[in-house]
Amino acid sequence: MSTQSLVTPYRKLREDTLARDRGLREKVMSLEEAAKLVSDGDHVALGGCHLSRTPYAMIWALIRARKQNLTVSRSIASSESDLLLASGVSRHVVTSWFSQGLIWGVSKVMRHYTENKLAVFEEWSHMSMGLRYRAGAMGIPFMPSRTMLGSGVGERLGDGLKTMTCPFTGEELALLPALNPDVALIHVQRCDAYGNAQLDGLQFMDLDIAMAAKRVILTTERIISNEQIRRTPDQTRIPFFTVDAVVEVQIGCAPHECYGVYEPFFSHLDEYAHMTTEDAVKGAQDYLARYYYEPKSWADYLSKLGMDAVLDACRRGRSVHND
Amino acid sequence: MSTQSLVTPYRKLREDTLARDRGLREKVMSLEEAAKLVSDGDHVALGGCHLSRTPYAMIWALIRARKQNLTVSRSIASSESDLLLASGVSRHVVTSWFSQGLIWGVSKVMRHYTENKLAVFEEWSHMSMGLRYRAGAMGIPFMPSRTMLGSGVGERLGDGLKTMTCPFTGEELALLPALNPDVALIHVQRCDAYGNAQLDGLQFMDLDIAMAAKRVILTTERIISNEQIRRTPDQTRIPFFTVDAVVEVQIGCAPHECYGVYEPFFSHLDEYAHMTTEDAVKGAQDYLARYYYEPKSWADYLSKLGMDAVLDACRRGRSVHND
Amino acid sequence: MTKHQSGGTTYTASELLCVMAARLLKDGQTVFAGIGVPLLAATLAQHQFAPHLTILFEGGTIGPRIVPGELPPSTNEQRCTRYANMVLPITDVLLLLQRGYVDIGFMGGAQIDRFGNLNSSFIGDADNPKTRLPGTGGGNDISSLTNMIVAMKHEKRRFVPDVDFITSPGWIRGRRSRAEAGLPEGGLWRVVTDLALMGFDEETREMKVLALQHGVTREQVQDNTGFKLLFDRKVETVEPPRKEELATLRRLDPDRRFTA
Amino acid sequence: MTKHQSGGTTYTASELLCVMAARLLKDGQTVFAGIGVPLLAATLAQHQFAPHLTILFEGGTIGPRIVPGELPPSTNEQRCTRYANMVLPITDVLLLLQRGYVDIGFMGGAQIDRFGNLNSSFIGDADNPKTRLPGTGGGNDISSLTNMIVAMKHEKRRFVPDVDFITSPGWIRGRRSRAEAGLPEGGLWRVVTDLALMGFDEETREMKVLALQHGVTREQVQDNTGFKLLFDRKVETVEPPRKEELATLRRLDPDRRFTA
Repeated sequence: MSTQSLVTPYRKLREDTLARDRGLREKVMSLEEAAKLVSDGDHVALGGCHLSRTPYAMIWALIRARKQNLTVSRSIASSESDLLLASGVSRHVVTSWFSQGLIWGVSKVMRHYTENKLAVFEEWSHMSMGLRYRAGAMGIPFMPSRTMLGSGVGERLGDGLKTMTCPFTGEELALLPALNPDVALIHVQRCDAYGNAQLDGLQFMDLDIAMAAKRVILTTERIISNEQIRRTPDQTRIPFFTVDAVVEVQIGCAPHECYGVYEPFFSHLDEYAHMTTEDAVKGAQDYLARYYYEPKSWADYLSKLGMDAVLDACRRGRSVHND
Repeated sequence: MSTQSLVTPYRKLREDTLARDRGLREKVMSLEEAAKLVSDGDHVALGGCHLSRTPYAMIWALIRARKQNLTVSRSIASSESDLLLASGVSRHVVTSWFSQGLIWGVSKVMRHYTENKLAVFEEWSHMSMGLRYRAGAMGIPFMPSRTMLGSGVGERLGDGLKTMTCPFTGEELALLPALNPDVALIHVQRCDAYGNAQLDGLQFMDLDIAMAAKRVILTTERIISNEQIRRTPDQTRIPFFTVDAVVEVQIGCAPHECYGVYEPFFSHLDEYAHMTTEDAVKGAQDYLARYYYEPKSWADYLSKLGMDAVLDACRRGRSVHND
Repeated sequence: MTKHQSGGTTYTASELLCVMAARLLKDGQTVFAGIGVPLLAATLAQHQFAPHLTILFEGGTIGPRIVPGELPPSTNEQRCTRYANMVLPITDVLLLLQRGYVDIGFMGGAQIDRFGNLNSSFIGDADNPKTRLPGTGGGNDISSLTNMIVAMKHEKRRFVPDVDFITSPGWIRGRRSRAEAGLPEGGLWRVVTDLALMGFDEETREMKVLALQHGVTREQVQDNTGFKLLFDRKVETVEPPRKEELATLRRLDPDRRFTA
Repeated sequence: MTKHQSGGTTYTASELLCVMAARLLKDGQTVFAGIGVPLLAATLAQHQFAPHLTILFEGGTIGPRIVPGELPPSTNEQRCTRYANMVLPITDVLLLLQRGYVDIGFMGGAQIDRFGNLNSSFIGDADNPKTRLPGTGGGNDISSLTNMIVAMKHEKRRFVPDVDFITSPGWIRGRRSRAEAGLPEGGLWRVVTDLALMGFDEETREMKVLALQHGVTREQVQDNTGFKLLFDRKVETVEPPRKEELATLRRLDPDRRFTA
């Protein structure tokens, strides 16, 4: 692994940030418009984790827009990263764990692309992923930590991981390079037109990712008024000036879950697993054709998942509030 | 400044933490009982900032218990630290700013004790205070940062501040030593009997302080049930296992403010400033006698502040909710 | 699916693992639990004898209550947060391990070696793997920072002299090599399998059998292990799963999602 | 209290500072403001011409609205959070400066030198000070990390050749010394006083007068400064405070808490 441009130099980071329009302004747009904010070759960080708050609608839009050569990072990668590989949008996934989910066995799509060297699965420990985003969010070039030492995971990163002796204690430390993604895709329960976002429940690494990234695209179950945000400012988790696009898209994580709104679409995920078990490539292509390239709109995509499935996922999702 | 034991060695930190009873257990006690958890010579971190959420009731109890030789740290120190010096409880305040407040001019008590070398005011930048607590909270021995370089503030810390060249970018960085206080005193709006605390509004450095400290004493406006906490776990800011004592004490920050409950007692703070203007030492002693040593209880102390003052502060305090 | 039996009670290997692992926990402890057997075992302990045991999940949950029949698909979904004391970001829940608030890390394992190193990354050579496995997740962090229990099936292909790849470090190359690698705290404490309960020699850090599952012999354990095991001076046989333990487990996982 | 006057309008030095400083801000900017004149000036700019200017406060507030007549006693109390877009921990709001989200840091000053270094720690020798001042607060962080405006009274004892102690670094010893000290970004951009508006020479980083307040001469400015000032090739005289500006200010601070 090359350290070349692994960490954005501070002057570059500051210049990039200064160049952004950080004023309080409306930035509501469509999925298709937001997709234009992602350039081929970008490092795209995905919010959420595993089956939770995956920014699926935006990923769907990027795949439909035929983006190329994206590097994708996430705390834990699931079927969305399978599809980013299978669609040719990405050939490089940076994460701590990559498979659809324990209950479906090891992802055949991930295995096909990585074992045949068609794609890179760059593995960091889970905390290291989080600390890399956090260092990026804080504007420091690395974060000291105490894991990955003595392991193959650390060793395999080569110069991507440095070590040092603490000048205060003499202890051996790992130094994790800051990660400032070009773009972050984050799905939230609600935000205003400026991008002030309030997230319920599990936050994952989203706050750090938003602060670290050079551009942020928010998809949201609902756009609320700025006055509503200002009533409970201590509930805002992502400030507007980090955000470049706001897209309102209901059930925007389907077939994954959005805390308090819907649980995962388990039957659909079973279907995906089943389709990709025999022939991972053909299965994934068939899946993409049916659910990604054919639908006219996100609503059309949801209708292919089925009204029963949507209602069931939503009924289960609300259980955290009223059980 | 000596680096000796500036940073707690990792093995010691782990041993100390392991030795704590971290199980889910009730820990409700009185101010007097909680004061026994503070030993002479301890480093005591104070939650809140300036006139906000100052753990005044607990400080009041420590002064009444005639503690000695405490080192006190806080993001911004105000009249509470004046009184810790004047009472003889502390001779060492670690903070970024120390005075009663801009509107009262420079604190005469702080000036008397520091200019006459009766006490040390150890000055760090505000962000550095926060990052020192944060490093302590994260279990790392230092945090890299980009301030205090080229300044007298940094220079005066001697070996307390180290610098290094970043192995990823070649940039010059300051390394801030982790701060793991012996005890943290934190006042919250509500918590349960186990110490799960929910804080409204400004959080200051309290979350990091709680996580960094070796013991935590929470004072709270109100103890609520654990079931109530479990209804909105995403509102919990301090987890029970960091907490060693829970003391219910209403208006527990008086004469300072508690977000959403009461604003500062401005007239009383004017009185304190007035008492300490002419003769800082005698003024502070008179103040301590009247408000610290004479009252029989916290309610008695509040009654000396006056019912009118309490009602007025509470009326103003609630304005964030209903204006 | 192997069926085990004792005194008229039938149970699966996974159920056996859950019960035995649960018994290793103590009331008042803080346990960082992975999905599957660890989650079930920790919950079983809470229901049986450790009401004040606190479970942490990697997704960012402190002290939830698992709702019987609504087991989460991983430790990162909303089902993990039911009746929790606190929900916090992933990085911060993992940092609790580094800060030292956690007593026990508790994971499953795919491949383990004589020094307790775990592999969940590559079968075969990492550059040309036979199988790319899902990777570390929080495994490397948990095993680097705290005392670990691993629960896994006892098979020769899983118990190898040296793992193909150290995903989650145990005692590395034994003796003081773990501390020398920069990991002064934690280490692999117990390995629970369907055949035995194992620890590690205090000096050499080699795997050592401490107790045998009911009806299992030393030879069986050794025959299913790819390296030479140490045996404690006093190897006991553990009590088989009790009816109440199995009943609780089956109430928690009625669909046998993790105990089949 | 000095009274200033222009065309029948009377105003205080603090009011003059607020008005002049406000005019330096631009709509859409993010301004990290201290208590007193900075807070008032930023709010004045919002009311006059910069409705989308975002104010940050050190206590942990993003984009509040200041309620006229309810000015906070510092930037750390609940009055700072009224109608805010977000409230966050102190360390995190200060880290926004380090990450680069802030356009302008805006503070008052007790003592300044020709290179724009500020002292709010010690008058006299730091080891045996004549006066121990309250210290840096966020001043050192703000001045180390972003472009700064300082608003202060213009007095000879405050404008000294070299500050007794560098609490908040400006251009340190001039030329490239700031970057060489490890501060590649930011620096002191403007000093606003009741006599003049000053910047710093691009090469030497010495203080340079850019404009004079209404009715003030070059000699007056130099006479009230403890070191030799540079003067820009084109020194202008700024327009005195307009009635609307003063009226807005007085509505914001009717008790003249910060504008007396």
